[in-house]
Amino acid sequence: MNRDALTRTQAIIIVIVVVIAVIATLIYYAGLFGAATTPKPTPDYILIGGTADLTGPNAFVERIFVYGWKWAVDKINKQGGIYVREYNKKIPVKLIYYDDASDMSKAVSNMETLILKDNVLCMIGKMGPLAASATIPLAERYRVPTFGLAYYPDESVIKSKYYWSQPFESYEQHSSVLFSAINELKLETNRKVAILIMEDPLTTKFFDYYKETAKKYGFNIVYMEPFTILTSDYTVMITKMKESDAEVLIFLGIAPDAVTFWRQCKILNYRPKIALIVLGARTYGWVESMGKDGEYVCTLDFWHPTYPFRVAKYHATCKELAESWEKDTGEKWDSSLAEAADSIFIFADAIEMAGFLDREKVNEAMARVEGEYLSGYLKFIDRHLPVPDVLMQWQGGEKRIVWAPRDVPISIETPIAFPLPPWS
Amino acid sequence: MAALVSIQKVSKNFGGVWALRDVSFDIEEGEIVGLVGPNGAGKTTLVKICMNYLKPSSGFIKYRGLKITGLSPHKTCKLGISMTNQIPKVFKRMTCFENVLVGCIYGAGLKRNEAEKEAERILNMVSLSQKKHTISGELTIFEQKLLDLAVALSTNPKFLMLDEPLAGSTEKEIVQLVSIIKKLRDQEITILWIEHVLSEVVTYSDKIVVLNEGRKILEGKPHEVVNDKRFIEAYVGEEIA
Amino acid sequence: MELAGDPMISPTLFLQLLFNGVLLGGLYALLGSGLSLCFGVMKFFNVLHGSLTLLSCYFTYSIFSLVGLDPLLTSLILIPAYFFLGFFLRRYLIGRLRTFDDILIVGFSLTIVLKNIVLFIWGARPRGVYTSYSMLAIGIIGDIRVPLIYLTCFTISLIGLISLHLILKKTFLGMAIRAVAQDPETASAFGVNPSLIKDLTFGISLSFIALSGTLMSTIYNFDPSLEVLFLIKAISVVVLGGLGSVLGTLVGGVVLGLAECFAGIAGAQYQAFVGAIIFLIIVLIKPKGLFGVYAE
Amino acid sequence: MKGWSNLSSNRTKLLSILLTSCIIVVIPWVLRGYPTLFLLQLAMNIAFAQSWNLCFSYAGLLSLGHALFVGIGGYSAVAICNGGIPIHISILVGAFISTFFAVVISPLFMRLRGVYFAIGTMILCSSFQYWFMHWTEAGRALGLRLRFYPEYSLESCYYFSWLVAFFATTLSWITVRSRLGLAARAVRDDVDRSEGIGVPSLLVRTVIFAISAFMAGMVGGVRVAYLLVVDPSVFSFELSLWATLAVVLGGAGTLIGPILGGALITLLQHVLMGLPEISMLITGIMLILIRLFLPGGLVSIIKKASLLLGVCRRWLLS
Repeated sequence: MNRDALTRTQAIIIVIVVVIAVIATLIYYAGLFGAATTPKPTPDYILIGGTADLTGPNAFVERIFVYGWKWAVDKINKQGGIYVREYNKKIPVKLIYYDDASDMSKAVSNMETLILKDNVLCMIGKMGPLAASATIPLAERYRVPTFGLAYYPDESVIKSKYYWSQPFESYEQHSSVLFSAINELKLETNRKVAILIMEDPLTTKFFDYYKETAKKYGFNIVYMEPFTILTSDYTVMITKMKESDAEVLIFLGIAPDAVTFWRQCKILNYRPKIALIVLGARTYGWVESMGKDGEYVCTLDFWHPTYPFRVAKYHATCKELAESWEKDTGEKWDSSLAEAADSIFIFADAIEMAGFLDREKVNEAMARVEGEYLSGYLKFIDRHLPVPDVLMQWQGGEKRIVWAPRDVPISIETPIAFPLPPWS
Repeated sequence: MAALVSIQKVSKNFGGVWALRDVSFDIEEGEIVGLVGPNGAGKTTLVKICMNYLKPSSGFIKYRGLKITGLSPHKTCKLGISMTNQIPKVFKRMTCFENVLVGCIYGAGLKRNEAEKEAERILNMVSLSQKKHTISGELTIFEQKLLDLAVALSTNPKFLMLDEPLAGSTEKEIVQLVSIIKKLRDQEITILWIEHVLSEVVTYSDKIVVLNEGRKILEGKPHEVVNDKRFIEAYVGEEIA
Repeated sequence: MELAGDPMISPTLFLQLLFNGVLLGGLYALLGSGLSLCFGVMKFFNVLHGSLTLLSCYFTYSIFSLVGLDPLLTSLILIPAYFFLGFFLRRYLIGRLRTFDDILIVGFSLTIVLKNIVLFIWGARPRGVYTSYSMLAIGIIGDIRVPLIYLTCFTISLIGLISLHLILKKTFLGMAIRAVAQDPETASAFGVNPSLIKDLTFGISLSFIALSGTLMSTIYNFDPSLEVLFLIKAISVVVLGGLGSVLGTLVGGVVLGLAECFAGIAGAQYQAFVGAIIFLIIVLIKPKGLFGVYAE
Repeated sequence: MKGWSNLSSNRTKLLSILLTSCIIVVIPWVLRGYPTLFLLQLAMNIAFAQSWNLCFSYAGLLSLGHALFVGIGGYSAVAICNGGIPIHISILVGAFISTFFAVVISPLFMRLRGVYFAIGTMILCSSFQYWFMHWTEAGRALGLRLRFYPEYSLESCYYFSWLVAFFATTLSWITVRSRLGLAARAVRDDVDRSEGIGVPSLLVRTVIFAISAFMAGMVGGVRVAYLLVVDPSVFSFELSLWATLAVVLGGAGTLIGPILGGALITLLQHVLMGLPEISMLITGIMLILIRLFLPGGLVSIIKKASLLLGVCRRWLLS
């Protein structure tokens, strides 16, 4: 033994000290968390937990989401909060949200922390593209009503008990808008369609849906390819589209890709009669990146500040939401705002209908929620809230509605510009 | 009896420049052979070829009658061949003891406890036992040199190549190193002693080989070599240049 | 997909791809040259490469949208600015890091910080620089059309690379850099201060980053998550072309550009993948052959 | 390790390990909920950091694509478990598959030295990410989901991950103290010299790499058991990066370093959760500051503390 070795007494002293320290810590934490798990007599807040990508690849969209949540929470709190029958009074809402950087393991960690540490009543989040796989089991396990994002219909959402999909498009309606618009507006094309779809968990199903809807509406898909996000050269694809003489173009991809693609279309002088760029041209970044060349490109969206819908109870209107966003950030409106605000309003209604701050009861009440929200008249179908897409077109640097399905009660003021004029 | 090491027509070409050209000589068991020559004569290249760090462009090396060229260095080492380096190469983030221990375990193939005893013995021999637990990167250059020698010895070599052990040492240090080399001779380790400085090599070696510009120009008893005209030319020529 | 049309490619498409590949390659070469210089001379693997390129894109964007200055002119401001940034960064931060651990941890931490600073200042929205000539194309030989912006970027890249080559070969500074790359100790014996040379080299390396960032911003949309992509592309170029020479970098860039363009024939989803595959093949076949230093 | 040797004798070392194990076993029963979650993540980080540490600190292999083995372990575990094999065995088999993979790529990758090895592994890992994104059998971008796993609970995952963390630490400890560890350190310091004294350097590095891959594979399996799903983002560069940061901040080249570093990283993530917009910014700045003002890693604090303890002890004895 070397001379530095501890004697038995010292070892015992150290062990005793450590044990005492550990026990003290245990008692402290047990007290802390024990207290947190027992329901308080009158809670100060109704806690809603959220997880969003604030620093990762989807940060752009999800930061808008967070703004929408906050805006809706503000609106509710301005009216004193949500009326809860259990306590016979209005209780304000508090939103706690964490950053997940679109990383699945972080999103799960965030949600579990929200449940276990913050003891939230319900959860909300876009959950990245992996809503279906990682977060549903979590919601089920802890029996927490959770509002995620999924195209209708998503099998795993339908099968779940606590997971609900936020207002979002349905695959079928989404993939049929352009075709039915062309048919209804009687636009002359050769009915040859070229489709490019990015590889992404949410969008892969579109291959099948586009095939189906094209057939149904009498279109002929002459070219269809998947591509990877951040592709730098589209020459082969564009040339093949040109060679197959497709007059209808559908491009489903995020902004950087859409911009690169559309620029190369011009360079290679490919001009379809009508072009639908689904995600990439949805935001106002499109005109900034494309200038005049982005004009007359169509895109899909399910909300517009001119929508006549409102949430009367909390005095929330579409116009107000868009204006508030534009004032606070200096950026143009985005439909994600409505999506996010609606989710909070729907939660609020479910909580009010439940009358108790109890996860089970709120979850039961969710199914009964129906009514007018910012993105329209919403009602759960198979745990989804499908909202209809309308066709919009970039005209004069603004996004204008040019066609809407019959069941969407909005007036269309702008006629569609067709066909696309030749490249300037 | 055949020579312990036999170097046969070894040539080495580095991108068009001949570092070695048809060098052949033998080393008998128990001998100390001095390998001398001016800078850039190809001495270190020859050692590296013996150790199989480098592949010769042509020719080969026999050890105890076996051709060893083409083996990997660690297999060469297992045969009983070892070397020291001109700039000491030790494992800088390990203690001196560990440095030597690696060689004892892997080079000499000893069991752990035997290896530890052997490592102690070797460190004692190079008088580094005081620094046993020092991280070797913190040693002085001379101590690193000693440690490098100890590491080379730890593999229990039969044939040891010393690459300029005395270069850059003070006189006192030279005395210490030479005494170690004498001890090695007493242990019947065959030594190939490469040196730029002559006096010690000439004193202690049994044979001297002179390289110049990649060619062997002389081989023979130390005193014959030193007085040879070609040898003087090679060295004097260098001094003039 | 079964609908992808016939797998044969027409001569027009082939030539078009060839043009695009080579032009894109020039830009990639410029992106890689900064890393190559840094790596070759300082033996320093600059993990900040991607973030700094991205930052340069954002600076170009801001100057363009606030002042309306042409992005190509912006580079004239950014190049000296980045040079000094690099000089001082190396002198006061990176040059002080001794161990490999330090460089690694500080480098990667800085990438995290830079990315979040970008997020903080510019937000997460994808940005793009749209100029009046962004989408012009010149038609040559039949249906083949060459984008003007690609051509401009390629020309500027080429000028940049040639001037780098000249700096390295003809000037005293270049000789000093090459000497330091080979053997810092010997260089210092000849009166060259290796530390200063390294500071300067890092500055030059960063000014090439500035230039490539500016050019990138005119072609692509960018958002804060693009830094890793830039870094990986630069690494691919460097490894493909080797550290040996400016010419090597150019070759590496062109190989990568061509590979990306032609991979589209096999299917669009392979494009991002192909650089990595080529990289791995080269690394596995010739691990040493492609890695030289600024020697000769 | 060194920091511990003068802190405690073998007996106290054993005692403290026993005590820690007891506390770890008891915690989910005493503190339900959040602390369990926190410690679960901590254990996973420790295990992965240990795996990386073994590679980097003891064999000089700077792998920036270590998530590769986590991914392979995870995907294999899911695939095997979905075939009807119990999860425990699946994780083990998955780990063996990633070991096997490490052995296969070793002869090619061990030729790369220093930074080249780092770049090579980094690019290999990202090509795997692309590959799995497009591999239909592996569920493309959606990844694979664990279909059959009835005994799932937070507690079981907690014990799983601590088991792996303990296993990784013990395995590292055994490896480092063995003759293999000695040889690996020699190879790390000087490949040529170690060859010259009889160390088969390629073999040594391959074995260390394989052991490290085994640990990482286990981490992958446990990760799947916890998340119930594995997708191509498991190969992301960030995952490898966190291991690097954890080890270097904790103190590379020690066994306690990765434990401290893993704890620090987990703590940072959880403490800064409340500032979602700037949490990563603060994390980055914190990492730089820690590095600049505590160059030896967190271990150096322990060393200082142990010195202090030594002084106290001497004072008590006199």
